[in-house]
Amino acid sequence: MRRWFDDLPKYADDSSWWPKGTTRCRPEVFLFWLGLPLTIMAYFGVSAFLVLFKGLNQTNMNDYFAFGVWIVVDLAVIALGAGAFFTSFLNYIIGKTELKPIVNAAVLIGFICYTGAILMLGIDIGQPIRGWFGFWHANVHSMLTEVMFCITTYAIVLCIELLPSVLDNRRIGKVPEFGTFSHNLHTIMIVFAAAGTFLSFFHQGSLGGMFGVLYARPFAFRGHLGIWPMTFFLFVMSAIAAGPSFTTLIVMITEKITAKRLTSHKVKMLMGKISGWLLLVYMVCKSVDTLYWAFIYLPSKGLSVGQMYQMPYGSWLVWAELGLFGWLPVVMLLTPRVRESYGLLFLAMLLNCIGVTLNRFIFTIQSLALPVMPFEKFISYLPTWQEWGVASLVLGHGLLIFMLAYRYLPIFPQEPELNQR
Amino acid sequence: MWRKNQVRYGMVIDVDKCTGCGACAVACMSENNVGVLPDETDKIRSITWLRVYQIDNGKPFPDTEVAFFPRPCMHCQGGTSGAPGQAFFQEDTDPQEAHTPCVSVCPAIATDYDDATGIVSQIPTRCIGCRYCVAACPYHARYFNWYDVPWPQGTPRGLSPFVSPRMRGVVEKCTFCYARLQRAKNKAFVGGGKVGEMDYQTACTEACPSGAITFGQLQNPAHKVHKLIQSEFAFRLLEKLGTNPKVYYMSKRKWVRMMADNHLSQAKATQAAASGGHK
Amino acid sequence: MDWDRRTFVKFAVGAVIGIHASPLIPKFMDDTAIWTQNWNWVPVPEDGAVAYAHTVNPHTGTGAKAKLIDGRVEGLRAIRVEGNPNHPLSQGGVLPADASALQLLYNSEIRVTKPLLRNRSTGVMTQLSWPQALDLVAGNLANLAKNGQAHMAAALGADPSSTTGQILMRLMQALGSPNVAFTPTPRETMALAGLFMMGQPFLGFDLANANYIVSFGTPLLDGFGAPVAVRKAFAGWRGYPKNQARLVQIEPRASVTASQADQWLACKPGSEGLVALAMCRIMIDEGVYDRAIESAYGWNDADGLPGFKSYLLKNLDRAKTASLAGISLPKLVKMTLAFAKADRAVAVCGPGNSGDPGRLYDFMSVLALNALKGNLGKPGGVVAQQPLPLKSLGGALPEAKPPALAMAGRPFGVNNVHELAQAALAGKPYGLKTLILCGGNFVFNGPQANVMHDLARKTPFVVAITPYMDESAGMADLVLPSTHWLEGWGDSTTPFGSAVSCYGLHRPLVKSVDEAKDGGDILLALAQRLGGPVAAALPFKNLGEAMAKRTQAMGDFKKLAEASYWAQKRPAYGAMRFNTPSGRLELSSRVLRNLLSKGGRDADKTARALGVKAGAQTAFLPHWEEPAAYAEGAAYPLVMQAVPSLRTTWGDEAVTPYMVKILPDTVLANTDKLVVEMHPATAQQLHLQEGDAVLVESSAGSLTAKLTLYAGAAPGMVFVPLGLGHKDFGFQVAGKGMNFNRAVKVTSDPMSGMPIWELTGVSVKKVRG
Amino acid sequence: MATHQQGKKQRSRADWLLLVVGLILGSAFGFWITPTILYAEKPQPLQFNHKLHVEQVDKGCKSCHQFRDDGSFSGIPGLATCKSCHSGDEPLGNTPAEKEFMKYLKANKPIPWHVYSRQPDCVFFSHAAHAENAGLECTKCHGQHGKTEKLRPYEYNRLTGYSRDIWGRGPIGLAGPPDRMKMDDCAKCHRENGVNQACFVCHK
Repeated sequence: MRRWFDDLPKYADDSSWWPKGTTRCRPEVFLFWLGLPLTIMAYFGVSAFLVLFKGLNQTNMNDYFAFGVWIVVDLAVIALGAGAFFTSFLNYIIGKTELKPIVNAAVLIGFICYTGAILMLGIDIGQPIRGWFGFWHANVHSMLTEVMFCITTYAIVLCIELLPSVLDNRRIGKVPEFGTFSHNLHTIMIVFAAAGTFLSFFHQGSLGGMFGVLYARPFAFRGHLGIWPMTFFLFVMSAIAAGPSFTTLIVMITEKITAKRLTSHKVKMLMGKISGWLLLVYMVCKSVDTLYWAFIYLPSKGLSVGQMYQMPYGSWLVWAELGLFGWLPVVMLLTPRVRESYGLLFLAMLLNCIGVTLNRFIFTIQSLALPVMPFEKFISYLPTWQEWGVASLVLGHGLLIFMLAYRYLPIFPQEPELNQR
Repeated sequence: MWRKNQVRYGMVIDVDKCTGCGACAVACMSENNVGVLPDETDKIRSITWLRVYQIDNGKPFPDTEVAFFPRPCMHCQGGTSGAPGQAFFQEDTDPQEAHTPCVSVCPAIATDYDDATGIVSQIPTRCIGCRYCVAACPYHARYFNWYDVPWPQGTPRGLSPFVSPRMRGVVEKCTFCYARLQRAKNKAFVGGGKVGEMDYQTACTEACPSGAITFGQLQNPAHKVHKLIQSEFAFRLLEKLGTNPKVYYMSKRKWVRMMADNHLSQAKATQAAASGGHK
Repeated sequence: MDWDRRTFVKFAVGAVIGIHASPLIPKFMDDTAIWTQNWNWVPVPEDGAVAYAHTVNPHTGTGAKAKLIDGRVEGLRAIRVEGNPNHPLSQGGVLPADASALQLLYNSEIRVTKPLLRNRSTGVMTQLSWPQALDLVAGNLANLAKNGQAHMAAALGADPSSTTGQILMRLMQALGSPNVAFTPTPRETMALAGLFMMGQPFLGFDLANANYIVSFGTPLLDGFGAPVAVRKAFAGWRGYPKNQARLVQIEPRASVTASQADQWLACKPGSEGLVALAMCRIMIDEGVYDRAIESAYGWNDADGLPGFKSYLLKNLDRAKTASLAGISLPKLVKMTLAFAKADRAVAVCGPGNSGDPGRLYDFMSVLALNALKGNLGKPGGVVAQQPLPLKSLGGALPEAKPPALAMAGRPFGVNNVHELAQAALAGKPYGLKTLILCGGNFVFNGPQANVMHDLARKTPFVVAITPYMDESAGMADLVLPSTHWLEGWGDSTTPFGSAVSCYGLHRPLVKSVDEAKDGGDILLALAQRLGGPVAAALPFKNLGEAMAKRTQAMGDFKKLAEASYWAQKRPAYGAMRFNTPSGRLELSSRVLRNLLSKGGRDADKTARALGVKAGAQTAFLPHWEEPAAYAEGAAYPLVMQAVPSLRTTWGDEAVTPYMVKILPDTVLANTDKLVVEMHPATAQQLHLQEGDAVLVESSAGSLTAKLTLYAGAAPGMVFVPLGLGHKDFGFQVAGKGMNFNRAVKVTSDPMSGMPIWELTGVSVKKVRG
Repeated sequence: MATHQQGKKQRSRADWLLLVVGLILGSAFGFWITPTILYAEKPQPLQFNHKLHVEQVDKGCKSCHQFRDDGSFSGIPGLATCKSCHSGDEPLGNTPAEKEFMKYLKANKPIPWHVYSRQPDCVFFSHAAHAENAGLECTKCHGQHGKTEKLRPYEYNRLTGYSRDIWGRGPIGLAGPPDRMKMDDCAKCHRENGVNQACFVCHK
């Protein structure tokens, strides 16, 4: 006689949803691994509830550290997510079709980063329910306004850019309306790529601008080009330099975990090369900017570089940011032999990504840590577990979305031919 | 510095007269319904619109000496004076562009610069609590409500109806006791006449037992502050940053003056010392 | 048509579009936002008609102006305490304590609202009706009187010169108990010094008109007499480009006064009086003194006793004295000459930094210095106040028979609450059965709080008359709710050191909380219940009536109450009248000598009995007695002194939440830790570092605190903030820091017998925590 | 596959109607929630005839809604003002409302009126500036309130506690004063008349 659970495998069998010509792990294995992101999300859930219900006193932020780990993570993921707009920019607008195999992944990662960032920003403000005032009563002079508008609109663009991949799912694609719809989307994707490029350029910049305009914070302030401080351009450059690296990094990690080849090494090398050149340009500008700031601007305010770097935020940060995580990856990424080696390429890209993250950390935390008033004391800051919980959102929902997408959506067009035995 | 026929309220604080008793700070809090948390020793979360900083000359015994810096909101004007990136900063003749560090960054116009008074406002009910203004202010004059204020039973009876108590999650700061100007104006409307120098004085100015604080219109020759800011002993905090504050300080003590601006006002300090400052 | 999935999809899509076509979404967004702007747990103060009323804060002597709001629904309430510009002393200025008074008035978590009876064993409080409560106290007292034990009832009050204080005194005296004591103040020390040398009990310093001020260790700018008045004078001394007057501060620590002074002469702790004498010597040597003094009694040797001049010349070597006081002689000489040259110079003595009433001989030395300067009765000098025109509340009452606990064998009665407590605790000559605490919160304010605590614990029946559930109320068997000064009647008299006499008065401005009554009314009601001589001694319906009688000479009482003060128009300039036996200034006090040798006693013995080491030869002269703290021995190598601050306390009132809020972390560190100061070198010798948790221990008590190193602190000393460490007063004040008064050791001042605690010998050890 | 084919075959235009139906129901739902569910009603503690009173007094609205010497506005008068006419123990008229009122008067208990035009606490509205300085008519913002013979029930927003008169009675709240009194309306008038629009002019 049949027992009730004999049919379960049949129901659980989702192979008909897998991308064409690919194989995926068994459902129960997949479900097991889903536990990881879900646990993280639960941790986030608890933290977020506490913060929203009891208020920001659940964090270790204070009137001196107005911003904390959340803003650092926001800035970092948005910078790393820049791979999305820049790759699609190269792919659709410049017509570098060699990037086609990785553009979907780039968009997906971008989508993850931005949605995560927006969610966190919503929790970061003291009156989330009034958050929309920022749009309704917008102050055109504020860099933050620019950021809010661009990030939200770009997130929408990303959804649209992601839609084709969703519709191309084997089952969904069967619905004729959807099929035609996704085809049309593909044809007009260039428009969204353009829109995305435009928006991203501005909010990546505005994020830098946010700090560059703080003329009462000598550590962060930078001279202006037109209405934009130098940091505006530096942030754009560092973002597009790190974005592609991050995308490729994620792809490589996925390859290691799934034990499959998802994109050809050629594509990765190309991404690395692009990163490398962009990073070079950025590092040149950044170095010049730093020198000008240290030896011309600061003295004019009666300050010295020494005062700007106090423990625990000592001068080692400069060497780390500009040296180890700055010029070193430039050299590595621009050396063909490094790019050819899977491992070294991975390392170089990792350094690159750490570099940009470190840069965002320094601009957020250290700008605030330094007392400006002559008789103020220097204080440091450590996040609470609630803050880490909220910050871990990006990781949690990132993993979740990426796992589902990888399992069901044709993110990697090259996968079938690269993996047929 | 300050345009004629343009009202610019400002303050002069005589550091040599200040005895650090804190009457100004307390009067300010009772005027503006500031709350008290269970732990107020957590200074980086303690809301004191007018904070009295204590500084000392760092000399060994028996030459040690302390002085006090009462620090309200500076109601910065921004503008060109000494500000970096000239291109970006407009003349203070255009109110919209008066580049107050905090006002220019607020995404929701919860704080604005009133060209009719030169006062920087803060509207808690508009504030979304992003704290960007807190980050922008070099004087730490802006305070975020990290907690709901736990008013002890009965104490709300002692609150003033002229300043609205704040809720958790918003930023607040010194407003030069704006509610007093509102009431002074009302009186003028009904009783006729104008708002004179003495009709609008801040709570701290009134309270100070040694008369160290003077308040009035900086550009109005009839007002005391106008004369005081001409003195070679007058100076401002972090003048070099170009925030162009409306709160001035006075002291005959060179080390105090130098302390105020990262030791930049050397020239000014020595000059003043030459003309008979004490010590 | 058939109904399948897609039909419903269409329906759903339609519905969604439909909802968005309605105002639901935007309206909901707007309303939720508005909800956050009007959270019902954020108070909304009621608007109404604004009115102002003048009053005087009896604790600070500040002339205040209460800002009242008359709400249509909530009725009349006070929303602010501001300064009264007409008040002659405070001229519109206020102190933190004044500006934050409402926090004590309206905090129902700390106010006593009904008479409460406490069960000692369980600590449970039960409410009583007023008649019950009063009967309880009256019964207890009547019972004592019946058994001839009236003297075993003692009463401690805040201010003897207030009408309430007067009522308390008469009540106890009529009852037959000599044991009444009050919070000791420098006014008494000054009265003695003045009487002994000039026959003038009410002396003041004309600070406002002085242009050279030498302050002998008195916290002029941290709390002195009426602090606001001193600040007004100080403001006058300052100016640009040059100061109008020169202020010289002589004390061991770089205090606020020392820092704001034009010159700070750091001296050894307790040597201020010695410095005054050294200045006298220098003035004599240099011949820069007012020759008029040569006609004073005791300038030259008289009646076989050394005169002041010869005493100085013989016993006070300039160099030795200077080094003894730890001041460089040249600096001292330079300053003294400037002082002598200045046309309106004055030397100021007063309360110590620890809030003690000061040392008699130091006061006398400073007065002598002023006399040498020749500024007596001159503008900017030492002036005699016109005595307040206050009537007494009734005829003299018979002296209580048994010797008072406090004044065993004293030739002149002084008010020594500490001696009273210790005698009672020792049961010598007798113990107490009943203790009435009428304001003053002695269990916290001490002096030497732990002794007061023990007294309250050991005494069988303790009654506390107080507006707040304070430390004293916490020890009492019966707590009687009295009014806050904004709620009820009361008065205060001339603050210490004021050049003009000034009477302050406060009246009910807002409805008093629940059943609270004026302290005076409670005592009067008690008197009525006791009946007999007691009732006869206090024939008043209420405090207001008593005050009206007392102030008859000040004109219409209603007008007086509205004006809230009476003040002497201008300082009494002109040659000072000396009501001494010799009719002259007495540098060697005959008043004192007569008192000591009263009834054929050996003056010399008496003097020694009173703790005067110098002996009769000099006991009548201004001279210097070594502070007791020096003799504490090796066990207590350091000297502890308090740091007074208007942010922590002034008067006997508790620190308020706002005052706690503005304390810098050099006074109260995170979290709620008391911070004590020490010189870096001293700390090094003791192997202590910044931030260490330390135990400050004296032979009388101890406290724990966080250590901070301050270059401005005299080596060999430890400085402790005054007025913190309340056990009660609500979550905003309770448990903040520790009580200085729990570590001090109170001693009796040589000769005067006043309790003094300016300096205490202590040891400082590092502890965990 | 099969089902799909069928669906294709016999799919009629008819079920597009469902979309329309849904649309109508949806919006109906929305318009029902706001305002019906969102607002609640409270009766005033007792009735008051403005018309009648205005006829009795000579200075119009200002007879009872006065300015104080310090320029502040008394708003709703307290019992003291009422007493200036209702001095005796006997009612002046014979309306039930007045009998009710006499109770308050005898007990000297303030009447807990609900204020239709009460602005939130963060608003500083200066009657002096508008009525005295700018010389606006009371009706500009309060409409014909002074001519009413009875007090309509006080409607308030369940969520915000606001009087409905602030958001306006129109479902979408797009009307201007006196129907609506939101900040936009204040701002509009200030803009049109070139009055300072800085936040602190009207906020506290």
